Amino acid sequence: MTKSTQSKTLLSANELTCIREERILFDGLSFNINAGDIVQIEGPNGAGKTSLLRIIAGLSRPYAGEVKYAGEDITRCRDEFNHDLLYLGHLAGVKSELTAEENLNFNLRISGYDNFDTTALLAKVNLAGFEEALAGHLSAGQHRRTALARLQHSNCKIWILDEPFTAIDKKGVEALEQLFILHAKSGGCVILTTHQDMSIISDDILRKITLDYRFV
Amino acid sequence: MWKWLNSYADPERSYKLAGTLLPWFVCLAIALIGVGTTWGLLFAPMDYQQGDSFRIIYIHVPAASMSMAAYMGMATASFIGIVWQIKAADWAAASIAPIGAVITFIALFTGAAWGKPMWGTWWVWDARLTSELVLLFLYLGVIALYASFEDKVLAARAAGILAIVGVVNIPIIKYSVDWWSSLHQPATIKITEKSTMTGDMLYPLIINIFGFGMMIGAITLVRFRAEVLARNGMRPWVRALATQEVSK
Amino acid sequence: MQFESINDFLNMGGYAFYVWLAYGVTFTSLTMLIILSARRKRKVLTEIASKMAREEKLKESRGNKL
Amino acid sequence: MKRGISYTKAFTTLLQRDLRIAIRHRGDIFNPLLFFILVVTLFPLGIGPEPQVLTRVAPGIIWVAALLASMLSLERLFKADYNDGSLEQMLLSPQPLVILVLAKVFAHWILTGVPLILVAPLLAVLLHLDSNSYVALMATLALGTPVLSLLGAIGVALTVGLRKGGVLLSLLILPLYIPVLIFATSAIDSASINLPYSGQLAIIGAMLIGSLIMAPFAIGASLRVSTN
Repeated sequence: MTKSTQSKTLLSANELTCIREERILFDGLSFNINAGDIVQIEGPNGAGKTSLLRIIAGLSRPYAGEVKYAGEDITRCRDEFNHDLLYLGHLAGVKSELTAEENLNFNLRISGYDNFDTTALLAKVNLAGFEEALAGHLSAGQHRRTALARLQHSNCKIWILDEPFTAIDKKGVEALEQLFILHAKSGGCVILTTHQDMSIISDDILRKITLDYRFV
Repeated sequence: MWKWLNSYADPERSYKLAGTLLPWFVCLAIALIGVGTTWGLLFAPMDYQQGDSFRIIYIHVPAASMSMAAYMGMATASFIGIVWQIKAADWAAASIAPIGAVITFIALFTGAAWGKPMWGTWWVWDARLTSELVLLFLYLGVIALYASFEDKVLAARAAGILAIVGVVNIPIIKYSVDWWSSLHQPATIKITEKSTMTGDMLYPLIINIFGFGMMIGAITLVRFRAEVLARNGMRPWVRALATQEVSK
Repeated sequence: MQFESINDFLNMGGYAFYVWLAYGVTFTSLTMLIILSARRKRKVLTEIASKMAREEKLKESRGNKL
Repeated sequence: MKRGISYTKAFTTLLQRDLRIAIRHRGDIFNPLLFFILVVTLFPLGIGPEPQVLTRVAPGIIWVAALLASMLSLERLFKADYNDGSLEQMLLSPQPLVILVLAKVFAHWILTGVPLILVAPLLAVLLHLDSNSYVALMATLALGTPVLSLLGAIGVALTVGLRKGGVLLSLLILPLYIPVLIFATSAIDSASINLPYSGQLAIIGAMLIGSLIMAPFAIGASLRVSTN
C-alpha cells in the first residue's frame, strides 16, 4: 500500500453511481488505482461487483460519475484506453468451434499483437498437447485457461478480471497469483473479483474495495 | 447551449417546469382546436369537387403533418439524450413516442375514411397513406424496443438509436414511396389540392395544425411528468410525492 | 354558416358516415390517449409507494436475521 | 512485444475467424438459403401456375423472399458472440469498432448474401421471370443484399441482448428495407420491357455507399448499448 500510493495513478473513479432496475447498487464511489496495485472488489452477491468492473472497463456506462484514464474520461479516449486494458469477464470469449490455438491466436491478433508463439503460451497455462482440440471439447477449467493464456502475452497495464479463478485448480490459482504479482511489480495493476481465498497474494499487498448490498 | 439544457436536466426542476408549462399548452390546445374545428365544420365553404367530405381535412392534414413533426421531435430529443447524455431528453423522447403513434394512426384512419367516398375504396396505395403506414411501423418499432428493455436507461438509448436511424431513412423512404406511387398509378385525385383552397378553407386548417401541435405538447408534458417520476423512484422527493398520493 | 339546419349539418352533404366516422375515431382515440396519459402519474406513484413498503419489509426481515 | 496491426489486418483476422466458424457449422449457411427457396416455391402454389401471372410478380416475390431470408439469417449475426463473451472482447479491443463491425457484416454477407445471389437465377426460372430481366435481377441483388445486411445489422445489434428478439427484429428493420425493395423490383420491371434501369441501380448503389458509411457507427453504438 505505502509503496503504491506514491506511484502513478492509472485509473481513477470519480463519484460513480450505478442503478439497475431502479435499485441503487452504489453511489458516490470514488477511488484511485495506481501502478503496482492489486485490487480486489469484494461484497455479497448482487452488490454490484461485476457492474463495477464493467463500468471501469468501459463496457457499461455509469448512471452518474466517470472513470478517468490518464486524466481523461474513458469514453472519450477509448482507443488509448483499450490499448492498455485487458478485460476478462464471466464469459471467457472463447469460441467453442475453434481450437485452443486458433482462439488464442485470434484473441491476441485482435488485441494488436503480431509476433507470438501460441504453443509456448498454451504450454504456460498447462494446455500443452491441447492446441488442436476444439474449445468446445475442453473441460471448464481448460476452457478458462485458454482465455487466461492471453495474460501470458500482454503489455496492457490494466488487467480487469471478473472471477479469474473459477474452475481453475489450486496450482493454477497459485501460478496466476504469481503472475499478478509480477505484473503489479512491473508497473501494472490488477483489478479482480473472487470468492476464493488467495494464498500467495497476502492482505498486505492486496487492496480491497468493499461494496455492500443496499436495499434502497 | 448545453449548460442551459443541463440546468433543466435536474429531474425535479424539469418535473416542475413541465407542470408550469402544462396549463398553457392545455388552454392553447383547447382554444385552437375548438376554433379550428368549429370553423372548419360549420363555416368553411364546401369544396366544389369533394363536397362536404373534404371537411375531414381539418383532422387528417394536422394529424399527418404532426405525425412527422412528432417523429422529428422524438428523434431530436433522443439525439440530445445520446450525445449530451441528458436524461430528461430521453424521458421526453419516451413520452412522445406513443402520442406520435396515435396521431399517425389517426392520420391513416381519416385518410382511409376520406378515401372511401373519393376513390370508392377504403385503401389505396397512395403515396401519403403508404408513407404514413411506414411511419406507423417506425413508431411501433421504437415503442416495442423501448418496452422490451428492463433497464429503462438502456431502453432509451436503444430506442434513441433506432429513432435516429429512422430519421435518416424517412426522407429516403418518403422519396421512394412517392416515386413508386407515381410509377404505378398516374394522376388519381390528390386528396389535398393546395391550389383550390380558398382562404376561408385554409385558415381553420392552419389553426388546427397549430392546435394539434399544442395538444401533442400538452400530452407530452403529462406523460413526461409521469416518466420523470417513474425513472426517479429512488429519489426522496419522488418518494415524498408517492407517500402523499397514497395517503390521499 | 354553411348549413341551413342541424339536420343539414349532421348530414354533411351526404357524406355523414365518413365525416363523422373520421371525427369520431379521432375523438375517441385522442380521449383514450389523454385519459391513459393522465392516469399514468397516479399509477407510477402508487407503484413507487408499494415498492417502498416492500423495501421496508425486506429491511426489517434482514435486520432480524442479522 | 510490439503492438499494433493495420486496419486491413484486423478486418481480415475477424473475417477469417467468422468464415472458419461458419464452415465448421454449415447449417447456418444452408438454412436461410433453404428458406429462400421454399418461400419462392410456395408462391406458384398459392397464386396458381399461369406463367403470365408469375412473370408479372416474379421480381417482387424473389425480392420479398430475399428480404425475409436476409432478416432471418441476420438474427444470428451477433448472437453467438454475445453469448460467449467474444462481443465484449471486440468492443474492448484496441481496433476501431467500425472496422470489426464491417468485417462481421461482410462475413455474414459472404455466407448468406452471395449464395442467395447465386441461387436466384434458378428461382427466376421457376417463376418464369422475363428473360430480359436476369441481368437486372443479379445486379440488384448484388448491390441490394449488402444494404440489407448493413441495415439489418443495426436492428440485430439493438436486439441481441434481448431474449425475445425475432418478431421485434422484423418490426425494426423491415420498414428500413422498403426503399431497396422498391428500386430493385422497379429495375427488374424496367429491364423486362427493355427500358434502361441504370437509374434505379445507381440509387441502390448510393444507398449501399450511404449505409456502408453510416450503418457501422449505428451498429457499433447499438452493440455498446446491448452489452451494457
